[in-house]
Amino acid sequence: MKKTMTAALALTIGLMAGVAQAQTAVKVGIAAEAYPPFASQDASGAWVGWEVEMIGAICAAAELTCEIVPVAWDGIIPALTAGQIDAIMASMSITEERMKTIDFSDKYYNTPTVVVGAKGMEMDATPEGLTGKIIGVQVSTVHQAYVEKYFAPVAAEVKTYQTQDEANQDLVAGRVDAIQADSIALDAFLATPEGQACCEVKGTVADDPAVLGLGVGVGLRQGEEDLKAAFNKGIAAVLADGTYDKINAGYFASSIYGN
Amino acid sequence: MRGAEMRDWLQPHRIFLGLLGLVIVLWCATQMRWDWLPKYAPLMAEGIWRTIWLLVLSVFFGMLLAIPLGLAQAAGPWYLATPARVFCTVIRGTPLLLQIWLLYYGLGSLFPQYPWIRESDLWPILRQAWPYALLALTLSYAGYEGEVMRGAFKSVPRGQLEAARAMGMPRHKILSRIWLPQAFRAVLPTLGGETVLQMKATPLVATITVVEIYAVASRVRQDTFIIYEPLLLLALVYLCLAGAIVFLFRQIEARGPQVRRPG
Amino acid sequence: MAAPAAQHRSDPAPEAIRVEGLHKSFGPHHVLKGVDLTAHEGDVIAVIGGSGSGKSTMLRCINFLETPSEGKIVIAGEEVRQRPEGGAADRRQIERIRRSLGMVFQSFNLWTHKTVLDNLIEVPVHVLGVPKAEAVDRAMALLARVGLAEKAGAYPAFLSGGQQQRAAIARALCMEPKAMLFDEPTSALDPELVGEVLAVIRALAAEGRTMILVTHEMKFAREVASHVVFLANGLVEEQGPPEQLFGAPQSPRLQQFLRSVG
Amino acid sequence: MGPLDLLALSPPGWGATLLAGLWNSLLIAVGAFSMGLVLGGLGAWGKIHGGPITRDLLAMYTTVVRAVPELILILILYFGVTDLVNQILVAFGHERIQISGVLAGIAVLGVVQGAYATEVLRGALLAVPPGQVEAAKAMGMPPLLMAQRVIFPAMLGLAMPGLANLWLIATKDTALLAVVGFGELTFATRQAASSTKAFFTFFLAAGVIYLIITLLSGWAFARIEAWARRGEPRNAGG
Repeated sequence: MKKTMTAALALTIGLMAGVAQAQTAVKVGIAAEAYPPFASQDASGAWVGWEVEMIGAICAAAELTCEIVPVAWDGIIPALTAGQIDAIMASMSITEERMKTIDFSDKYYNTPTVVVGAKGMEMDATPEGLTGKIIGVQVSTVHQAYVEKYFAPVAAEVKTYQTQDEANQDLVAGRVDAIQADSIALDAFLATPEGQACCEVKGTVADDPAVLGLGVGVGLRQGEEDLKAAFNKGIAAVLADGTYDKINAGYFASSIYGN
Repeated sequence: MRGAEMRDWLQPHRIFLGLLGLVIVLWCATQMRWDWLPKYAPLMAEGIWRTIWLLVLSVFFGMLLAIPLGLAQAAGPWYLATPARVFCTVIRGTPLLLQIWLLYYGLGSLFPQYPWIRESDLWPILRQAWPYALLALTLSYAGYEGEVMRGAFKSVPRGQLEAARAMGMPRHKILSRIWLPQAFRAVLPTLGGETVLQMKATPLVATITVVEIYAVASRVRQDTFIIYEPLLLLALVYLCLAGAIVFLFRQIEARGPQVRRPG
Repeated sequence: MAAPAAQHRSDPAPEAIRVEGLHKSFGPHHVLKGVDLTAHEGDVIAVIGGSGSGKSTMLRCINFLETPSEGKIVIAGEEVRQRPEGGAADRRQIERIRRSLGMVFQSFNLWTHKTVLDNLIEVPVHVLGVPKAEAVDRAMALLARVGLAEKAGAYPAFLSGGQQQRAAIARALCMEPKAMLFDEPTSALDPELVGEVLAVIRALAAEGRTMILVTHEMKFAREVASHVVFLANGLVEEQGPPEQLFGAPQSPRLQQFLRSVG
Repeated sequence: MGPLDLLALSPPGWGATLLAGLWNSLLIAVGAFSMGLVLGGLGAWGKIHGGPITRDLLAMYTTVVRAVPELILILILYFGVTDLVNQILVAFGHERIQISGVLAGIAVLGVVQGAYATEVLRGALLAVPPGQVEAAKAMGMPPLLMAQRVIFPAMLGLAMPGLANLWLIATKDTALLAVVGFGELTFATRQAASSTKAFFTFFLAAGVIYLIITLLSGWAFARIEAWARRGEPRNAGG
């Protein structure tokens, strides 16, 4: 069932774009890392996942020809401002801090933030519960900002990772006691054999929109209003015509659009 | 003499280039964003310190390993020479980044599977990143310097060793009194350059969560979205470190017994 | 002080090489202080003098391997044009003139990455445009003449010094030069190898080739030269036919020099 | 899945992805090495024959590039140069251009290689015995022909060990592009390893691939050096 939708969409989008109108292909940057179920590479090297499909659907609805460009997360905003890519669709939360540098479209999903820790270790998702613990978090994410603000003063150490996958890996390896991230991404991790064996959700963190942002949007260069309008139109269209729900159903039990 | 040297160096175009450089520095200082500097200065100092001790320790331990590796290849029996050679070839033939990841993610992810390791006293150390970083850097330095030491041991004239043997010196004495000091003197000029290369390899350990100076600069870049300023400052820091290493090795070289040069 | 630079031969053979008022300084070091020298066609001129007398420098100035500081070089009636600040003004002219002067170096200077035969045909084929087969034929004939036919395919480093110098002479001859310049061709050789090289040069002299020979071999100079020039302190101290110079040296410097080498 | 299944050429094996990464790595290594040779040739020429300003600028280039970690140069050049090119293009009213990862990788590593190649080639150029050049001059060879027929072949043997080293650095430095998310061999390896959690299998496989490249190129360079030094009795065997 996933075949109809994914089917190496990532590759073909790029190819079709080349045929259709090569000059105006919008380069959509995704984080070059495994971030299931949103984006990851399959064994053939093609990018697949919820977000990859959503890029295809939104671009189609916005009548944009898009090409997926993997960029290191670490340098994804510089890559956007330097013009190596034209848009970021890499589960990037809309925050005020980022708004100083780049612009965002409307949100296309929003999920709660959770803390996952080793089984058999006493903790919850509060500063008290994480006192004296080693916490792993992906660098330059809203989660890093949140951890720095609420947990860093009491935690034993905060370790930052270039990719979420590395943080997960170190939780399995016992090098960190807990990680904080997006609930969906961590659910996917907990569904794997390693995740199942080692860890469990310890709780949802108290919301702080100023830090955790207003959901995930398309990151754009400031001042490119036309592109922003096009993406907004595309997002609205996929939500309206049921494409969003169809893609969503391939991955999740309920909609992750949030409220 | 000194005045003449000074004049030789200070040619008109150099003054011009110097002024141009000054203008660029001033432009960078005034036109670029440095407001983040006070906030991150303590972190950066910590990062520089971590870079330095990683470098010093890995060079020290790497050299300790390189001596037997070089000796085994230069004069050892085949059952020592071959593994030493294979080790050097493998280290020199694969990217350090890959070696670091293999140790940290490969080896490191094996340990926690054994509960007795997890419960041992070593675990608090093994769960950290720096031992893997230090190990990878040490092995890398040992691999490259083992090759250099092999050449150095071979470069010591046979006659000198024969003379020592003829005088009835025991083998370990020949090694420690004649062979090793000579080989060391032969590699000293190379060693400075090799250590600069080693310094240039240290930022790779940032990819396994060791927070040295490169990682601090990356953090600044990620927190503030300022791209060039942290990188430029970083380049400057490494330039200074390289200069310090070259200077230090010159001092060491100047201290040892000198080959008398004419004039 | 010097013997009069009298015309040493009365027959009007055309001029091959003329050096006039040649000066050469290396930094503060004034090596040549106004040397005059003329070689007519068929002349074999031996240049002798103590080390540091400037004899090699003089020879190297003739084909502009060294840039004269001052003075005039005329090859076969054609003056080498110079820039006011020194150096050849016309690259093509100096290249053409160099091709007409076969130079043999003290250290042979065979190209180490080419076989003996390739050394010989390199310039004829790649600069002069001689068809390769023709160049090879001529080169093989020359190698046979210097007794190296069987070494044609060898690399220079596998040859003895004497063999290398003979190959270098053959390489210079391959250009069919109008004159030959020998820069101490036997100084780098072991004593037992000197003879074979001198034999080749002697044969060339015998066939009437124009040559200027800078040498330490006084006996040889006396035997083959038609004219001997003694350089001292960057000046021609004395010159004349060999019998005169070696038999009845005039200047005290030459007398002392001959005593010291004799 | 066993290690061999994971490395199979068709999905679910990751072999094809690794090979594609290898292809990118080699492409960049060859490109960067070639660019380094060109820059190094010019740099060596400039350092020996250039005027005082050229020499000082070249000294700055080689000093800075050889003292700053490649990773940082890559980041500066990767972001900075693209940005600069685009700003210039936009300033002159052109469209932004996209610089492909391969091109950027080649440019970045090429600049780094150029600095090292400058020193290697300068050393080789200075080590060419002056007599070899004089003989060519004395026979009236024009400069270009002399460079091509005498100086270059004489340099080749001398420069070979240094160049072989540079080539190995080029192949290994491509791994640094993994940090900016470029899909070369090390990056592909990490993707495969993190997706399958088979860290050992993939890192060892990549290690073996790099090692094979190293050994093969070591052999090839030794052959070239032996050929370049065929005129020297000692090195005829390579």
